[in-house]
Amino acid sequence: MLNQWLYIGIFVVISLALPAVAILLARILSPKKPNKIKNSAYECGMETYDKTWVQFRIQYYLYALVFLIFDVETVFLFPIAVAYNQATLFMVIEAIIFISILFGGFLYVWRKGALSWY
Amino acid sequence: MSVQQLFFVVFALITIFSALMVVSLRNLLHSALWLIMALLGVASIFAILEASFFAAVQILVYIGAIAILIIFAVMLTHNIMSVAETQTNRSWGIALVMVVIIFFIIITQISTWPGFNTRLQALNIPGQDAVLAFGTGLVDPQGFALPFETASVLLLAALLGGVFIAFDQRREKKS
Amino acid sequence: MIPLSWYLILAAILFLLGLYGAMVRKNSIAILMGVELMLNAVNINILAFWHYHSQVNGAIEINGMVFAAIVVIAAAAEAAVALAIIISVFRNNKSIVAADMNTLKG
Amino acid sequence: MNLIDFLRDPIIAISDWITNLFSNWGMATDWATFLLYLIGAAVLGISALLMTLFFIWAERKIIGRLQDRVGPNQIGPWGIFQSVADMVKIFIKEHIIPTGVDPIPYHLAPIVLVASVLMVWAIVPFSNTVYGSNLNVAVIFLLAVGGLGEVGVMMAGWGSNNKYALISAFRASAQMISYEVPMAIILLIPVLLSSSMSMNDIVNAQNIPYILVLPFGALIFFIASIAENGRAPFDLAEAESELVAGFNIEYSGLKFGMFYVADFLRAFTSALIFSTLFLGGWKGPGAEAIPVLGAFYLIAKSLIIWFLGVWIRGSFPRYRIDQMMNINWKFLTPISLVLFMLVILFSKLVEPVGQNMQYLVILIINLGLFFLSFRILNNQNKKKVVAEVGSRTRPVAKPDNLFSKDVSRG
Repeated sequence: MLNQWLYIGIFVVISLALPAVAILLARILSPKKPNKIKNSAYECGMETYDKTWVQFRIQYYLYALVFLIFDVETVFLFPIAVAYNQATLFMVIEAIIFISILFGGFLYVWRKGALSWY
Repeated sequence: MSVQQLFFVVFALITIFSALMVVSLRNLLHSALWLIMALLGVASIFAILEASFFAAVQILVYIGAIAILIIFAVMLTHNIMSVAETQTNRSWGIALVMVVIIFFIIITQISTWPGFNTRLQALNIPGQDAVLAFGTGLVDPQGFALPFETASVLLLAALLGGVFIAFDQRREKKS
Repeated sequence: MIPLSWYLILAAILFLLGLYGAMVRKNSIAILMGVELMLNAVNINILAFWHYHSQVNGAIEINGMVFAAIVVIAAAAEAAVALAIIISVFRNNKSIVAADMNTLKG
Repeated sequence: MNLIDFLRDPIIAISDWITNLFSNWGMATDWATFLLYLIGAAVLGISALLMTLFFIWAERKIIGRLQDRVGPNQIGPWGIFQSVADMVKIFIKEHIIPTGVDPIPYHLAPIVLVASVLMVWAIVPFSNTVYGSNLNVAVIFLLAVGGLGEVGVMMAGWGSNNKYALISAFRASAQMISYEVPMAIILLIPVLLSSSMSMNDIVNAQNIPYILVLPFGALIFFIASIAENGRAPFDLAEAESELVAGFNIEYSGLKFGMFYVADFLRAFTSALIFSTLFLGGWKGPGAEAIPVLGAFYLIAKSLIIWFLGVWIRGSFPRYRIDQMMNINWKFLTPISLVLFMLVILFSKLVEPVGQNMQYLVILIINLGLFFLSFRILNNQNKKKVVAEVGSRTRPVAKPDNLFSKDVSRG
């Protein structure tokens, strides 16, 4: 198993290194003539107004929250899916109960309107 | 030092350094990015431990979901604490001393345990065996069926509580 | 061929770094990050002992894996609710400094 | 070794030859394996990046034809060297770094984004002998790598010091995380059918391609993967009229090129994953005996899926962000959860009858759910009142219709 992870590790390093090397090469090859106008932020053709790191609506957070809960749920369904062929009907029903408890929560959140984008 | 030990040391150093940056940087978003790095380091430690499933879960849940949630929260609440302001409270010196003392207490205590220096051999778990055993254990009525269902209730409570707290209907209606 | 002690020491260092962060930081999101680090340290410990027990018993130990799974689930639930509370407090108080959250009035 | 053997499986032949070479030099086996992995990974990564040139050209050509244009046609026959020329141009362009960027996230973002796409190639089996890594949790790894992409997008948005980039990054990552949910739920079904999370085992278990067993699941997965890639009709993040250009607005030179590469490579990568999971991967007549044929089958299947994606990109209008979120959270997610629950329940009930019966039951559930869900959608659409814009005689575009057939009715 470790060999498989070793390959993954090597691949991660390679896939980070390839674009990094390409960008570095291009950085060396390309001309560097910065000036003040060129380096200004590209917004509406005007000076950037106020703080850039503006605040955001709560909706993004709500989606991320629901996503987090369902992500965790799905991750722990994967081992059960692997064990599915050896499971009895009772175990399958347990898995269904596990999903439907969260599905109930999902329906509540839906009814409450937290999933709608106003 | 064998190759495996070398890998372990490298990843452990990455993890510890990133954790240090997480607790010491002033810019919160940089802290969050270093947190991602620390979590990746922990994931590779899990891979060395042959807990493949948890290495993948670490990346998926912690980096893909929790870290993203933290970044979202940082951006939702930004512009409050300026970077120039100090980010630690006055008692950081006491905390540091306490942490160092606790570290030595822990190490001296657990090093008395005879299994402390056991060398972990490769388990050589073939294919899906570990995941299969885990999956069966989770839904097995003799195993961990009840904790598993309870975990689902915990997640449900977190979902409802989180949405209920964060979702302000009055304000949403007004806008 | 890595000694168990290395994992335990790593976990202890990580845990205490997280503890330090949780104790001294003013910003409550930073405190939460410290807590996440502590939970990760716990998971390293649990999985190291899982490996140790599987090696000693010669069979795959399920208990350790379930423990680690519950820790991940708890971490997810904790992060979700904690951040929701922080955002809610921020909207009412315009502050997420932990020391300022000294009133229970909404 | 003779020529026929070499042609049947060139990759393994070459890797054997390299291994022999290393052992002749007196290298330890560990280091030889390590170097072999390194060479393999580098070759795979570089060829994937170079293939992008072809995909950029082909996509421009196809989109051009779909929109009644010629597309690139100047450089080389059919303009085939256009993207090479573009690459050379973008390589020697100036890197403009705007004032006020946050340097570490800004410079790291394109690298992380390209890496998150490339990493998927590590787990794809190309034939029954040639595969990167036979990871036993490959399916979760696949989803996890998607999460790294979100981190890259957020870094680009934050680092750029630009409001539009940040808004776009928020939209893009909200979209990516949302569509990961139905994707993950649908991925559970191939895993339980083959009772393994390794890509090799999933391909080996597909005696009939899984798309024939779960057509509706495959459709949901396809829609979710288009949205996850952020391509039209879900390209909200780069809606030019609203957000100037997307989260890559402040990038120039090859850094911008890397965003471009990630975008186009991801389209093919997700087609590759789709054909591995649902179309049988390298499987096909004679692929077991002649492994090189398997790689050709895989590429051909992926090209068909990729072409479908390009076709959709060329012909659909863009959704609004609320529609996009509604499609995911109010249609795809609940329907895929229901699909999964029905599948595990009923296929367990008929398990004693045999595997073919299981497949049949799953197919019936899929088709039933497909028609049922579209019935419900159509009924909802009929109830909806849409304000009339424009004159009565002309057909009116109804923005709220997901799957409308009749555009003329007000």
